[in-house]
Amino acid sequence: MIWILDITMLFFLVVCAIAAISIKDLLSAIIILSAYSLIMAIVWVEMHSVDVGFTEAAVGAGITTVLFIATLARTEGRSED
Amino acid sequence: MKTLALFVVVITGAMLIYAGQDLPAFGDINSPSYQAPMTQYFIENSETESGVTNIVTALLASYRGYDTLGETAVIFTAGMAVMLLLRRRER
Amino acid sequence: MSRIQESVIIRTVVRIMVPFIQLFALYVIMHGASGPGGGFQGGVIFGAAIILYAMIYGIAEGKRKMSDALDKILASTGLTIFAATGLACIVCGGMFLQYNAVPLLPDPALVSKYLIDLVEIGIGITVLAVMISLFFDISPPESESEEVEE
Amino acid sequence: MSGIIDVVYAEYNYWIYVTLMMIGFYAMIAKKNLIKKIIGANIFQTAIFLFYISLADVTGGTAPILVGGHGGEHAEHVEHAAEVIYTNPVPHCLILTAIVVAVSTTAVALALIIRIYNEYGSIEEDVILAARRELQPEFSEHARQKGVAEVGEQ
Amino acid sequence: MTGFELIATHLPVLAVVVPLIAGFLTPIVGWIDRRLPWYWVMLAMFVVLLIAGSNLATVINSGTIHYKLGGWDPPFGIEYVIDLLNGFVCLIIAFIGLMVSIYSLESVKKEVPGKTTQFYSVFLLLITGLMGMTITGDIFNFYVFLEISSLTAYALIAMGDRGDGVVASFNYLIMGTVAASFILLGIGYLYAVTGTLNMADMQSILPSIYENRVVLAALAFFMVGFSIKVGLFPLHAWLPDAYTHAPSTASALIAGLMTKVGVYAMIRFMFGVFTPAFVIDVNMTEILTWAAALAIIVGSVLAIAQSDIKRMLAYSSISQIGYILLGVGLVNVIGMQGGLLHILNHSLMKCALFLVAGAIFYRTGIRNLYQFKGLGKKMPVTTTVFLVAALSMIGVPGTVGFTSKWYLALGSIEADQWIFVAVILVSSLLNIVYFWRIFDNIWFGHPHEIEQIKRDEAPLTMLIPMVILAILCVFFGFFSCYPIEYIFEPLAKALLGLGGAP
Repeated sequence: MIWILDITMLFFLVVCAIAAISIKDLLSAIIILSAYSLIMAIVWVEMHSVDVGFTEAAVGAGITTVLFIATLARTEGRSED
Repeated sequence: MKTLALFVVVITGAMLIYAGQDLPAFGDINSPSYQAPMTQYFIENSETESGVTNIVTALLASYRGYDTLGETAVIFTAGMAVMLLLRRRER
Repeated sequence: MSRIQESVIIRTVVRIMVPFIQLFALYVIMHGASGPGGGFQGGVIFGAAIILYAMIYGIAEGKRKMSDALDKILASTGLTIFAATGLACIVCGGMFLQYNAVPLLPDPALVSKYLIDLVEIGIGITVLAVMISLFFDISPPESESEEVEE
Repeated sequence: MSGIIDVVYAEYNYWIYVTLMMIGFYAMIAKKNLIKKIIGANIFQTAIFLFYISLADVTGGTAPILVGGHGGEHAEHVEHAAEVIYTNPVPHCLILTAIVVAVSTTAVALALIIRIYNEYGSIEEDVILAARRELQPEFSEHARQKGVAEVGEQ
Repeated sequence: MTGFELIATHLPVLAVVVPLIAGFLTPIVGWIDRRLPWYWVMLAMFVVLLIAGSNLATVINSGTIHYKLGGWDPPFGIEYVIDLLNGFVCLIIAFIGLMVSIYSLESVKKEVPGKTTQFYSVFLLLITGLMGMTITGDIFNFYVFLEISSLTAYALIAMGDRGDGVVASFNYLIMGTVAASFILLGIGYLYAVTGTLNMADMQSILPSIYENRVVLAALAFFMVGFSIKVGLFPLHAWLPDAYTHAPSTASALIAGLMTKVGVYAMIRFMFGVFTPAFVIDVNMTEILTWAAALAIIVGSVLAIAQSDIKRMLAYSSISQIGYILLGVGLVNVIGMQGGLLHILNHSLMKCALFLVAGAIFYRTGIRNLYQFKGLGKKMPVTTTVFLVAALSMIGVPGTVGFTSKWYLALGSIEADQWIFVAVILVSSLLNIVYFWRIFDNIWFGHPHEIEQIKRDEAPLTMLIPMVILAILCVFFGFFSCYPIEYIFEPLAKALLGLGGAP
């Protein structure tokens, strides 16, 4: 475990999480959520959990994002808060 | 609403941190979950018993295969639920 | 039909990529026993290949490749494979999902290995079918006639 | 030095999980936008998964995939297993299942959001509430008063 | 080994696998013929009922059943454990499921037109989830099935009244996700300090580390999570809307079963994962009883204020859940018996009441209870069922409701908590108040609202299950000694650790 890398990653996770819930443009929020999932996947692989990291990269950063964006296309793209 | 939410969140967070002091340290090889008979058994026997080198796969499909059946059922349920919600009606 | 969907480069690249992604997905499913991967991840990747195709060539074209009826049948089939494996173990005198009770090969560990592969394939089929159906259901309908009523 | 880092590091990790969980939890409760709520739910669940995965990690461990070829000569591999430290595979297995559950919940939630938008033309909670109030102009209240009036007549 | 013996050994797992397989084969069955799914569901539910009955009989005759899934020994693999508690809850699930599935034919055709196949598929998956939650002896497996039942419930609720149903379902989804996440976090905490996932194993390890704060936090997370799931008073916000706006079939199923299984899970976690001594020691039971008492009063008072019959029943559900948890929280044998008997009582009568509400809605399109005038002449059988079930809820002697409230009151007296006796009495009076309004309208009101009064009874498929449920309410009122003797008394003693194998 490379602790400097790990600490940086975890810090980025918090930044991404705060950004994802506070940005008003929903498309950006979803892309940030996707980045959050990807960083999470990297953190997990770094914690020697390759299977879970793989799954999160495929599901959290892939399918979930696609579904979110498809939903946005059918609803509206801006949020009041 | 926002203040209430903040209040609930702070209380929950405080509880988590209060409880977290007693959790085993990060990466500790002597933690109860690692030293438990279950973990050791899986690491030692999974290959001889299920013929698979990836312990996680052995766990997922064999030892806890029933969980995985449930998981697949969850996926199927989600598919059915979304179909029920968004498909047009059959005529 | 957006500009991206009309781009020849993207259409060609996607057409070339999709089989490779599917091949990779099959590799991931079958490789789950000895490395990272497994039915779920492979199924998602396989589904993603078809989703990519449908995104570029349009939902209607995607549905030509993967019709609703086929989707439903595949989703049920995958789970049936899984549950049938479990029930087969019962018939052979073991507990539910006790793979090594099936007297297929002399070495119970090897039977277990092959049945785990079979189960992973079952999971993969269900997951890919459901992922595609989720995308088709959630993505915006292309024509007014397909709009959800209610 | 490394001892201090370990202590700080362990605490730091835990604080981060709690922070992430609480960010997600807060978004689920306080945000008015329905998609934001689901984003919050995703963050909350992923943070819990992170907690599980970090439980599994062992200093100096390696991924729980047995070292050395594939099946056949089992005895040899058991020996291998004794030398190498593997991380705990159990939480990995649990979280694989939980991730699937999380994506299923998200899909159902998004389908519900689409239906809500089709009905009310908005994905903001307060707009929907206002629209619901307008659609049912105190139907039940009115009917009850009417009913009470009739009981009074008898 | 003959085929019959072979099946008999595997009954515990078949109770879950049969509805699961039936559930995912339903799309194919419906693809063959649009009308088949109803018969298919009935067949599946009938088989499940037989399995559940046979399981309970085995437990009563020869003790707890252990079933090792995959043949792995308990802490390593997943284990199914059927004792009196979950054997009995399973039987209720299977029975109510069968009744609702019989009832569903006409109602689903009208309320969910054109989607019956998917509806029945989801219906069976809901039964699977509830069954799996109940039978399992493994806490993570519990979580997986909890999610199956939650997802199906969201889908079923959303099929109800156009916009309202969807919004109610979304609110439930948010609360349910919070609850499930809390439960997952609690499971993680317990796993971190014990290294096992098996309930029995965990119960044997936990006493040595009770001073660990992690254990206390895990208990708190479980209790909050389950309180949301069962709709205990301060956390009930999702419940009234969800019950009101769901299709009547789904309301009956969810009101009759979901919360009961939640209560079961609460009991199981309090007494089957943690120990009674610990739960009492950290005052969790006392908090529970006071919350339950509050729920009883507030639920009853709010029910009076409602004019929509389904919403009224939903609020009364909140108060009835309070009764069950009051009995459980008293932690004495009599109170516990009362609480457990009330699970039976509440599933029977609340299911019957929601079925009646659905039948009335099906025939007249009315849900406002001030417009029910003259209904007694129009739908005599349906309204009689309503009368019986309502009397059982009030607790009139001769119905099962009386017995359970009697035990609850005795339990409160034994615990020296006279205030709870008062709570039970006051709540019963409030029950009379809100049901009296409906009786008054149905039998004594002038039929302005329902124009031409002629007998227009609900279809036979709707009547049969309602009548059976009403008969059972009375039957158990007179013969409650048998279930008490064979199930509830040994069960209550075993749960509280007062001798006798569980």
